[in-house]
Amino acid sequence: MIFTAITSDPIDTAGVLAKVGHAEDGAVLLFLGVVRDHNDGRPVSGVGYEAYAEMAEGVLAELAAEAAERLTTDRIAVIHRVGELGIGEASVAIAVSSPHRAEAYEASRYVIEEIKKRLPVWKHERYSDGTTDWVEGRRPEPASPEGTRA
Amino acid sequence: MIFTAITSDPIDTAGVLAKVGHAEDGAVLLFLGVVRDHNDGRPVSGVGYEAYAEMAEGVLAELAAEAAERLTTDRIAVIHRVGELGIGEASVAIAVSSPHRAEAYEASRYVIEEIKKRLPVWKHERYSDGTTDWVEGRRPEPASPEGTRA
Amino acid sequence: MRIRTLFFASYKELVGTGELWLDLPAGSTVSDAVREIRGKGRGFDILPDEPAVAVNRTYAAAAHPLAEGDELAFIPPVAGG
Amino acid sequence: MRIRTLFFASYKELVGTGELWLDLPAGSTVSDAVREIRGKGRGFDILPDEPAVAVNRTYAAAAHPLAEGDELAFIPPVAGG
Repeated sequence: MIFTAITSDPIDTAGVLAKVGHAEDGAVLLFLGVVRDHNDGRPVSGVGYEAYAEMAEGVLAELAAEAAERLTTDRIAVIHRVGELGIGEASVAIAVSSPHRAEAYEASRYVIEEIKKRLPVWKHERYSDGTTDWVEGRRPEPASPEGTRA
Repeated sequence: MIFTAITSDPIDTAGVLAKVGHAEDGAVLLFLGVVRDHNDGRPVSGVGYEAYAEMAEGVLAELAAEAAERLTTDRIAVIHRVGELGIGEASVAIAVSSPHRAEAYEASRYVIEEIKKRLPVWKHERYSDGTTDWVEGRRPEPASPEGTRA
Repeated sequence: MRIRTLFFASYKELVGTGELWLDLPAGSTVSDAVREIRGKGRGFDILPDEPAVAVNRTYAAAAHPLAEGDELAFIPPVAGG
Repeated sequence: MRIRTLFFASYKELVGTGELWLDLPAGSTVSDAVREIRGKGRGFDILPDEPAVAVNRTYAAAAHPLAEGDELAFIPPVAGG
Protein backbone atom coordinates (compact mmCIF):
# COMPACT_ATOMS: atom_id res chain seq x y z
CA MET A 1 0.00 0.00 0.00
CA ILE A 2 1.34 3.41 -0.97
CA PHE A 3 0.84 5.89 1.86
CA THR A 4 1.59 9.61 1.62
CA ALA A 5 0.67 12.53 3.85
CA ILE A 6 1.36 16.15 4.63
CA THR A 7 0.88 16.63 8.35
CA SER A 8 1.40 19.14 11.12
CA ASP A 9 1.77 16.37 13.73
CA PRO A 10 5.20 15.16 14.83
CA ILE A 11 6.28 12.22 12.66
CA ASP A 12 5.90 8.83 14.35
CA THR A 13 8.96 7.00 13.03
CA ALA A 14 7.85 3.55 14.17
CA GLY A 15 4.43 4.17 12.67
CA VAL A 16 5.93 5.03 9.29
CA LEU A 17 8.09 1.89 9.36
CA ALA A 18 5.06 -0.19 10.27
CA LYS A 19 3.34 0.88 7.04
CA VAL A 20 5.85 -1.04 4.92
CA GLY A 21 7.20 -4.57 5.04
CA HIS A 22 5.87 -7.79 3.54
CA ALA A 23 6.72 -11.48 3.89
CA GLU A 24 8.49 -11.41 0.52
CA ASP A 25 10.59 -8.34 1.33
CA GLY A 26 14.22 -8.69 2.41
CA ALA A 27 15.09 -5.00 2.63
CA VAL A 28 13.54 -2.13 4.56
CA LEU A 29 14.90 1.39 4.37
CA LEU A 30 13.88 4.42 6.41
CA PHE A 31 15.11 7.92 5.58
CA LEU A 32 14.56 10.82 7.95
CA GLY A 33 15.25 14.41 7.08
CA VAL A 34 15.85 16.25 10.34
CA VAL A 35 16.25 19.90 11.31
CA ARG A 36 19.92 20.86 11.67
CA ASP A 37 21.34 23.39 14.09
CA HIS A 38 23.03 25.38 11.32
CA ASN A 39 22.73 26.19 7.62
CA ASP A 40 25.31 27.87 5.43
CA GLY A 41 27.32 28.58 8.55
CA ARG A 42 24.50 30.34 10.43
CA PRO A 43 23.28 28.88 13.73
CA VAL A 44 19.65 27.84 13.39
CA SER A 45 17.28 27.52 16.35
CA GLY A 46 14.30 26.11 14.45
CA VAL A 47 12.46 26.08 11.16
CA GLY A 48 8.95 26.48 9.89
CA TYR A 49 7.65 24.55 6.90
CA GLU A 50 4.80 25.95 4.83
CA ALA A 51 3.09 23.92 2.12
CA TYR A 52 0.59 24.46 -0.64
CA ALA A 53 -1.07 21.50 1.02
CA GLU A 54 -3.76 20.68 -1.53
CA MET A 55 -1.16 20.48 -4.29
CA ALA A 56 1.62 18.95 -2.18
CA GLU A 57 -0.57 15.98 -1.33
CA GLY A 58 -1.05 15.27 -5.02
CA VAL A 59 2.64 15.73 -5.86
CA LEU A 60 3.68 13.45 -2.99
CA ALA A 61 1.27 10.73 -4.14
CA GLU A 62 2.51 11.11 -7.70
CA LEU A 63 6.20 10.83 -6.90
CA ALA A 64 5.59 7.94 -4.49
CA ALA A 65 3.84 6.09 -7.33
CA GLU A 66 6.86 6.75 -9.54
CA ALA A 67 9.14 5.43 -6.81
CA ALA A 68 6.98 2.32 -6.43
CA GLU A 69 7.81 1.42 -10.02
CA ARG A 70 11.50 1.56 -9.14
CA LEU A 71 10.83 -0.36 -5.96
CA THR A 72 8.94 -3.13 -7.80
CA THR A 73 6.57 -3.14 -4.81
CA ASP A 74 3.87 -0.83 -3.48
CA ARG A 75 5.42 -0.77 -0.01
CA ILE A 76 6.18 2.91 0.38
CA ALA A 77 5.18 5.49 2.99
CA VAL A 78 6.14 9.16 2.79
CA ILE A 79 5.21 11.82 5.32
CA HIS A 80 6.18 15.48 5.13
CA ARG A 81 5.71 17.65 8.16
CA VAL A 82 4.60 21.29 8.12
CA GLY A 83 4.54 23.92 10.86
CA GLU A 84 7.17 24.88 13.40
CA LEU A 85 9.94 22.35 14.08
CA GLY A 86 12.82 22.30 16.55
CA ILE A 87 16.37 21.02 16.03
CA GLY A 88 16.45 17.25 15.58
CA GLU A 89 12.78 16.92 14.66
CA ALA A 90 12.00 15.04 11.45
CA SER A 91 10.64 17.12 8.59
CA VAL A 92 10.27 14.14 6.28
CA ALA A 93 10.17 10.36 6.65
CA ILE A 94 10.41 7.91 3.77
CA ALA A 95 9.97 4.18 4.41
CA VAL A 96 10.21 1.57 1.66
CA SER A 97 10.52 -2.19 1.51
CA SER A 98 11.24 -4.58 -1.34
CA PRO A 99 12.50 -8.10 -1.99
CA HIS A 100 16.04 -6.86 -2.71
CA ARG A 101 18.04 -3.97 -1.32
CA ALA A 102 19.14 -2.26 -4.54
CA GLU A 103 15.58 -1.24 -5.38
CA ALA A 104 14.96 -0.02 -1.83
CA TYR A 105 17.97 2.31 -1.91
CA GLU A 106 17.10 3.55 -5.38
CA ALA A 107 13.45 4.23 -4.59
CA SER A 108 14.21 5.93 -1.27
CA ARG A 109 16.73 8.22 -2.89
CA TYR A 110 14.34 8.93 -5.75
CA VAL A 111 11.64 10.12 -3.35
CA ILE A 112 13.84 12.55 -1.43
CA GLU A 113 15.43 13.96 -4.59
CA GLU A 114 12.04 14.50 -6.22
CA ILE A 115 10.68 16.09 -3.05
CA LYS A 116 13.53 18.60 -3.22
CA LYS A 117 12.79 19.24 -6.89
CA ARG A 118 9.06 19.66 -6.95
CA LEU A 119 7.16 19.42 -3.68
CA PRO A 120 5.48 22.83 -3.14
CA VAL A 121 6.92 23.34 0.34
CA TRP A 122 8.92 26.26 1.73
CA LYS A 123 11.18 26.61 4.69
CA HIS A 124 11.57 29.53 7.05
CA GLU A 125 14.61 29.48 9.31
CA ARG A 126 14.82 31.04 12.76
CA TYR A 127 18.35 32.02 13.67
CA SER A 128 19.90 32.20 17.11
CA ASP A 129 20.18 36.00 16.78
CA GLY A 130 16.39 36.26 16.54
CA THR A 131 16.21 36.98 12.81
CA THR A 132 14.35 34.76 10.36
CA ASP A 133 14.62 34.12 6.65
CA TRP A 134 13.13 32.04 3.88
CA VAL A 135 15.60 29.39 2.82
CA GLU A 136 16.66 29.85 -0.77
CA GLY A 137 15.01 27.05 -2.70
CA ARG A 138 15.12 25.83 -6.27
CA ARG A 139 12.79 26.51 -9.15
CA PRO A 140 10.44 23.53 -9.20
CA GLU A 141 11.04 20.93 -11.90
CA PRO A 142 7.87 19.13 -12.89
CA ALA A 143 9.07 15.64 -13.81
CA SER A 144 6.14 13.91 -15.39
CA PRO A 145 4.97 14.65 -18.97
CA GLU A 146 1.65 16.02 -17.72
CA GLY A 147 3.52 18.14 -15.19
CA THR A 148 4.08 20.91 -17.71
CA ARG A 149 0.98 21.42 -19.76
CA ALA A 150 1.34 23.58 -22.85
CA MET B 1 30.12 7.14 18.29
CA ILE B 2 30.64 4.05 16.16
CA PHE B 3 28.67 1.12 17.57
CA THR B 4 28.84 -2.43 16.22
CA ALA B 5 27.62 -5.74 17.63
CA ILE B 6 26.95 -9.36 16.85
CA THR B 7 24.01 -10.44 18.97
CA SER B 8 21.60 -13.30 19.46
CA ASP B 9 18.91 -10.94 20.84
CA PRO B 10 16.15 -9.61 18.59
CA ILE B 11 17.21 -6.29 17.08
CA ASP B 12 15.62 -3.25 18.73
CA THR B 13 15.06 -0.97 15.75
CA ALA B 14 14.33 2.14 17.78
CA GLY B 15 17.39 1.46 19.92
CA VAL B 16 19.65 1.28 16.86
CA LEU B 17 18.22 4.54 15.52
CA ALA B 18 18.76 6.18 18.90
CA LYS B 19 22.49 5.47 18.66
CA VAL B 20 22.89 7.92 15.78
CA GLY B 21 21.80 11.51 15.23
CA HIS B 22 23.47 14.78 16.16
CA ALA B 23 22.40 18.42 16.15
CA GLU B 24 24.44 19.05 13.00
CA ASP B 25 22.96 16.08 11.09
CA GLY B 26 20.21 16.60 8.55
CA ALA B 27 19.92 13.01 7.33
CA VAL B 28 19.29 9.74 9.17
CA LEU B 29 19.09 6.43 7.35
CA LEU B 30 18.12 3.04 8.74
CA PHE B 31 18.55 -0.14 6.72
CA LEU B 32 17.03 -3.41 7.89
CA GLY B 33 17.74 -6.76 6.29
CA VAL B 34 14.81 -9.03 7.08
CA VAL B 35 14.10 -12.72 6.64
CA ARG B 36 12.05 -13.39 3.50
CA ASP B 37 9.48 -16.13 3.03
CA HIS B 38 11.20 -17.49 -0.06
CA ASN B 39 14.61 -17.74 -1.72
CA ASP B 40 15.38 -18.83 -5.25
CA GLY B 41 11.76 -19.83 -5.62
CA ARG B 42 11.70 -22.12 -2.54
CA PRO B 43 9.32 -21.30 0.33
CA VAL B 44 11.33 -20.52 3.47
CA SER B 45 9.93 -20.90 6.99
CA GLY B 46 12.92 -19.51 8.88
CA VAL B 47 16.68 -19.11 8.87
CA GLY B 48 19.56 -19.63 11.22
CA TYR B 49 22.62 -17.39 11.21
CA GLU B 50 25.95 -18.70 12.46
CA ALA B 51 28.96 -16.43 12.94
CA TYR B 52 32.64 -16.75 13.68
CA ALA B 53 31.75 -14.26 16.37
CA GLU B 54 35.23 -13.29 17.61
CA MET B 55 36.29 -12.43 14.06
CA ALA B 56 32.94 -11.03 12.92
CA GLU B 57 33.03 -8.43 15.68
CA GLY B 58 36.38 -7.18 14.41
CA VAL B 59 35.32 -7.19 10.77
CA LEU B 60 32.12 -5.30 11.60
CA ALA B 61 34.06 -2.67 13.55
CA GLU B 62 36.56 -2.37 10.70
CA LEU B 63 33.99 -1.87 7.95
CA ALA B 64 31.97 0.53 10.09
CA ALA B 65 35.11 2.63 10.52
CA GLU B 66 35.59 2.60 6.74
CA ALA B 67 31.96 3.67 6.30
CA ALA B 68 32.43 6.48 8.83
CA GLU B 69 35.04 8.00 6.53
CA ARG B 70 32.45 8.05 3.73
CA LEU B 71 29.86 9.40 6.16
CA THR B 72 32.14 12.24 7.32
CA THR B 73 30.74 11.56 10.81
CA ASP B 74 31.13 8.83 13.41
CA ARG B 75 27.39 8.37 13.77
CA ILE B 76 27.01 4.77 12.71
CA ALA B 77 25.49 1.74 14.42
CA VAL B 78 25.53 -1.75 12.93
CA ILE B 79 24.04 -4.84 14.53
CA HIS B 80 24.05 -8.34 13.03
CA ARG B 81 21.87 -10.98 14.57
CA VAL B 82 22.78 -14.65 14.94
CA GLY B 83 20.68 -17.67 15.91
CA GLU B 84 17.26 -18.77 14.70
CA LEU B 85 15.08 -16.13 13.03
CA GLY B 86 11.51 -16.21 11.75
CA ILE B 87 10.07 -14.55 8.62
CA GLY B 88 10.08 -10.77 8.91
CA GLU B 89 12.68 -10.63 11.69
CA ALA B 90 15.66 -8.34 11.12
CA SER B 91 19.00 -10.08 10.60
CA VAL B 92 20.90 -6.83 10.27
CA ALA B 93 20.30 -3.16 11.12
CA ILE B 94 22.44 -0.28 9.91
CA ALA B 95 21.77 3.24 11.18
CA VAL B 96 23.78 6.26 10.05
CA SER B 97 23.42 10.01 10.30
CA SER B 98 25.29 12.87 8.68
CA PRO B 99 24.91 16.53 7.82
CA HIS B 100 23.88 15.76 4.24
CA ARG B 101 21.95 12.87 2.74
CA ALA B 102 24.33 11.79 -0.04
CA GLU B 103 26.93 10.59 2.47
CA ALA B 104 24.29 8.79 4.52
CA TYR B 105 23.06 6.79 1.53
CA GLU B 106 26.60 6.02 0.42
CA ALA B 107 27.81 4.89 3.84
CA SER B 108 24.71 2.79 4.53
CA ARG B 109 25.08 1.01 1.20
CA TYR B 110 28.79 0.53 1.78
CA VAL B 111 28.17 -1.25 5.08
CA ILE B 112 25.63 -3.73 3.73
CA GLU B 113 27.71 -4.49 0.61
CA GLU B 114 30.85 -5.07 2.69
CA ILE B 115 28.92 -7.26 5.13
CA LYS B 116 27.87 -9.43 2.19
CA LYS B 117 31.48 -9.55 0.96
CA ARG B 118 33.42 -10.29 4.10
CA LEU B 119 31.53 -10.74 7.35
CA PRO B 120 32.20 -14.32 8.52
CA VAL B 121 28.53 -15.24 8.88
CA TRP B 122 26.61 -18.13 7.36
CA LYS B 123 22.94 -18.74 6.78
CA HIS B 124 20.99 -21.94 7.10
CA GLU B 125 17.52 -21.99 5.59
CA ARG B 126 14.59 -24.03 6.83
CA TYR B 127 12.12 -24.81 4.06
CA SER B 128 8.39 -25.38 4.34
CA ASP B 129 8.88 -29.03 3.35
CA GLY B 130 11.00 -29.62 6.47
CA THR B 131 14.38 -29.75 4.73
CA THR B 132 17.22 -27.35 5.51
CA ASP B 133 20.23 -26.14 3.59
CA TRP B 134 23.17 -23.79 3.86
CA VAL B 135 22.61 -20.78 1.64
CA GLU B 136 25.23 -20.59 -1.08
CA GLY B 137 27.48 -17.70 -0.13
CA ARG B 138 30.39 -15.94 -1.76
CA ARG B 139 34.10 -16.36 -1.26
CA PRO B 140 35.05 -13.63 1.22
CA GLU B 141 36.85 -10.61 -0.20
CA PRO B 142 39.11 -8.96 2.35
CA ALA B 143 38.97 -5.29 1.40
CA SER B 144 41.64 -3.59 3.43
CA PRO B 145 45.37 -3.88 2.60
CA GLU B 146 46.09 -5.70 5.84
CA GLY B 147 43.19 -8.04 5.14
CA THR B 148 45.32 -10.29 2.99
CA ARG B 149 48.68 -10.76 4.60
CA ALA B 150 51.35 -12.34 2.43
CA MET C 1 -13.67 35.26 -16.58
CA ARG C 2 -12.59 35.14 -12.98
CA ILE C 3 -9.67 33.11 -11.67
CA ARG C 4 -8.32 32.65 -8.17
CA THR C 5 -4.61 33.33 -7.69
CA LEU C 6 -2.63 32.06 -4.71
CA PHE C 7 0.65 33.25 -3.16
CA PHE C 8 2.86 31.31 -0.75
CA ALA C 9 5.85 31.85 1.50
CA SER C 10 8.11 34.67 0.28
CA TYR C 11 5.64 35.62 -2.50
CA LYS C 12 2.87 35.95 0.05
CA GLU C 13 5.07 38.31 2.10
CA LEU C 14 6.04 40.29 -1.01
CA VAL C 15 2.51 40.88 -2.24
CA GLY C 16 0.92 41.10 1.22
CA THR C 17 -1.83 38.57 0.57
CA GLY C 18 -2.24 34.85 0.07
CA GLU C 19 -5.14 35.07 -2.34
CA LEU C 20 -6.45 37.37 -5.05
CA TRP C 21 -9.34 37.04 -7.48
CA LEU C 22 -8.55 38.27 -10.96
CA ASP C 23 -10.77 39.30 -13.89
CA LEU C 24 -9.31 38.30 -17.24
CA PRO C 25 -10.54 38.32 -20.83
CA ALA C 26 -11.64 34.90 -22.10
CA GLY C 27 -8.77 33.06 -23.76
CA SER C 28 -6.15 34.43 -21.36
CA THR C 29 -3.10 32.32 -20.61
CA VAL C 30 -0.87 31.99 -17.56
CA SER C 31 1.45 34.69 -18.99
CA ASP C 32 -1.48 37.06 -19.40
CA ALA C 33 -2.41 36.52 -15.77
CA VAL C 34 1.17 37.08 -14.61
CA ARG C 35 1.38 40.32 -16.60
CA GLU C 36 -1.91 41.50 -15.15
CA ILE C 37 -0.78 40.71 -11.59
CA ARG C 38 2.65 42.35 -11.96
CA GLY C 39 0.94 45.46 -13.32
CA LYS C 40 -0.77 46.00 -9.98
CA GLY C 41 2.44 47.38 -8.42
CA ARG C 42 2.67 47.44 -4.59
CA GLY C 43 4.90 44.36 -4.28
CA PHE C 44 3.24 42.50 -7.12
CA ASP C 45 5.79 44.03 -9.48
CA ILE C 46 8.60 42.22 -7.62
CA LEU C 47 7.23 38.83 -8.67
CA PRO C 48 9.36 37.22 -11.38
CA ASP C 49 8.55 37.76 -15.05
CA GLU C 50 8.15 34.06 -15.53
CA PRO C 51 7.38 32.53 -12.15
CA ALA C 52 6.81 28.80 -11.74
CA VAL C 53 3.06 28.31 -11.48
CA ALA C 54 0.51 25.60 -10.96
CA VAL C 55 -2.94 25.59 -12.47
CA ASN C 56 -5.47 23.60 -10.50
CA ARG C 57 -2.63 22.09 -8.44
CA THR C 58 -0.51 20.88 -11.34
CA TYR C 59 2.60 22.63 -12.61
CA ALA C 60 1.78 24.50 -15.81
CA ALA C 61 3.69 26.33 -18.54
CA ALA C 62 3.39 30.04 -19.35
CA ALA C 63 1.31 29.29 -22.45
CA HIS C 64 -1.24 27.24 -20.54
CA PRO C 65 -4.77 28.58 -21.25
CA LEU C 66 -6.90 29.55 -18.27
CA ALA C 67 -10.58 28.92 -17.72
CA GLU C 68 -13.28 30.38 -15.47
CA GLY C 69 -12.70 29.40 -11.83
CA ASP C 70 -9.13 28.13 -12.34
CA GLU C 71 -6.80 28.16 -9.35
CA LEU C 72 -3.49 29.76 -10.40
CA ALA C 73 -0.74 29.39 -7.79
CA PHE C 74 2.57 31.22 -7.88
CA ILE C 75 5.19 28.73 -6.69
CA PRO C 76 8.35 30.26 -5.15
CA PRO C 77 11.54 28.19 -5.40
CA VAL C 78 10.77 25.08 -3.34
CA ALA C 79 12.67 23.96 -0.25
CA GLY C 80 10.97 20.82 1.03
CA GLY C 81 12.63 17.72 2.42
CA MET D 1 54.49 -26.17 16.66
CA ARG D 2 50.81 -26.49 17.45
CA ILE D 3 48.04 -24.44 15.88
CA ARG D 4 44.32 -24.42 16.46
CA THR D 5 42.09 -24.84 13.40
CA LEU D 6 38.42 -23.88 13.32
CA PHE D 7 35.57 -24.99 11.05
CA PHE D 8 32.22 -23.27 10.62
CA ALA D 9 28.83 -23.89 9.04
CA SER D 10 29.03 -26.28 6.05
CA TYR D 11 32.72 -26.98 6.69
CA LYS D 12 31.94 -27.96 10.25
CA GLU D 13 29.28 -30.38 8.99
CA LEU D 14 31.68 -31.78 6.37
CA VAL D 15 34.54 -32.47 8.73
CA GLY D 16 32.38 -33.37 11.72
CA THR D 17 34.06 -31.04 14.18
CA GLY D 18 34.37 -27.33 14.85
CA GLU D 19 37.91 -27.42 16.16
CA LEU D 20 41.10 -29.38 15.63
CA TRP D 21 44.60 -28.92 17.02
CA LEU D 22 47.35 -29.53 14.46
CA ASP D 23 51.07 -30.29 14.84
CA LEU D 24 53.13 -28.66 12.12
CA PRO D 25 56.84 -28.23 11.46
CA ALA D 26 58.19 -24.78 12.32
CA GLY D 27 58.04 -22.46 9.32
CA SER D 28 54.79 -23.94 7.97
CA THR D 29 52.43 -21.70 6.03
CA VAL D 30 48.66 -21.64 5.63
CA SER D 31 48.98 -23.89 2.52
CA ASP D 32 51.01 -26.41 4.48
CA ALA D 33 48.29 -26.54 7.13
CA VAL D 34 45.55 -26.94 4.51
CA ARG D 35 47.47 -29.81 2.86
CA GLU D 36 47.95 -31.48 6.22
CA ILE D 37 44.25 -31.16 7.08
CA ARG D 38 42.99 -32.40 3.71
CA GLY D 39 45.30 -35.39 4.04
CA LYS D 40 43.32 -36.61 7.04
CA GLY D 41 40.52 -37.94 4.81
CA ARG D 42 37.09 -38.54 6.48
CA GLY D 43 35.42 -35.37 5.15
CA PHE D 44 38.53 -33.25 5.51
CA ASP D 45 39.44 -34.16 1.92
CA ILE D 46 36.28 -32.42 0.68
CA LEU D 47 37.56 -29.05 1.87
CA PRO D 48 38.68 -26.84 -1.03
CA ASP D 49 42.31 -26.90 -2.19
CA GLU D 50 42.59 -23.20 -1.49
CA PRO D 51 39.94 -22.28 1.04
CA ALA D 52 39.51 -18.75 2.30
CA VAL D 53 41.13 -18.64 5.74
CA ALA D 54 41.68 -16.27 8.60
CA VAL D 55 44.71 -16.34 10.87
CA ASN D 56 44.07 -14.92 14.30
CA ARG D 57 40.74 -13.49 13.09
CA THR D 58 42.07 -11.65 10.03
CA TYR D 59 41.80 -12.90 6.47
CA ALA D 60 45.13 -14.33 5.35
CA ALA D 61 46.71 -15.51 2.10
CA ALA D 62 47.92 -19.07 1.39
CA ALA D 63 51.55 -18.06 1.81
CA HIS D 64 50.97 -16.56 5.26
CA PRO D 65 53.47 -18.08 7.75
CA LEU D 66 52.05 -19.68 10.86
CA ALA D 67 53.35 -19.47 14.42
CA GLU D 68 52.87 -21.50 17.58
CA GLY D 69 49.36 -21.07 18.97
CA ASP D 70 47.90 -19.41 15.88
CA GLU D 71 44.17 -19.69 15.29
CA LEU D 72 43.56 -20.80 11.69
CA ALA D 73 39.92 -20.60 10.64
CA PHE D 74 38.53 -22.09 7.44
CA ILE D 75 35.95 -19.59 6.14
CA PRO D 76 33.21 -21.05 3.91
CA PRO D 77 31.62 -18.70 1.37
CA VAL D 78 29.95 -16.03 3.51
CA ALA D 79 26.22 -15.24 3.52
CA GLY D 80 25.67 -12.52 6.10
CA GLY D 81 23.39 -9.52 5.82
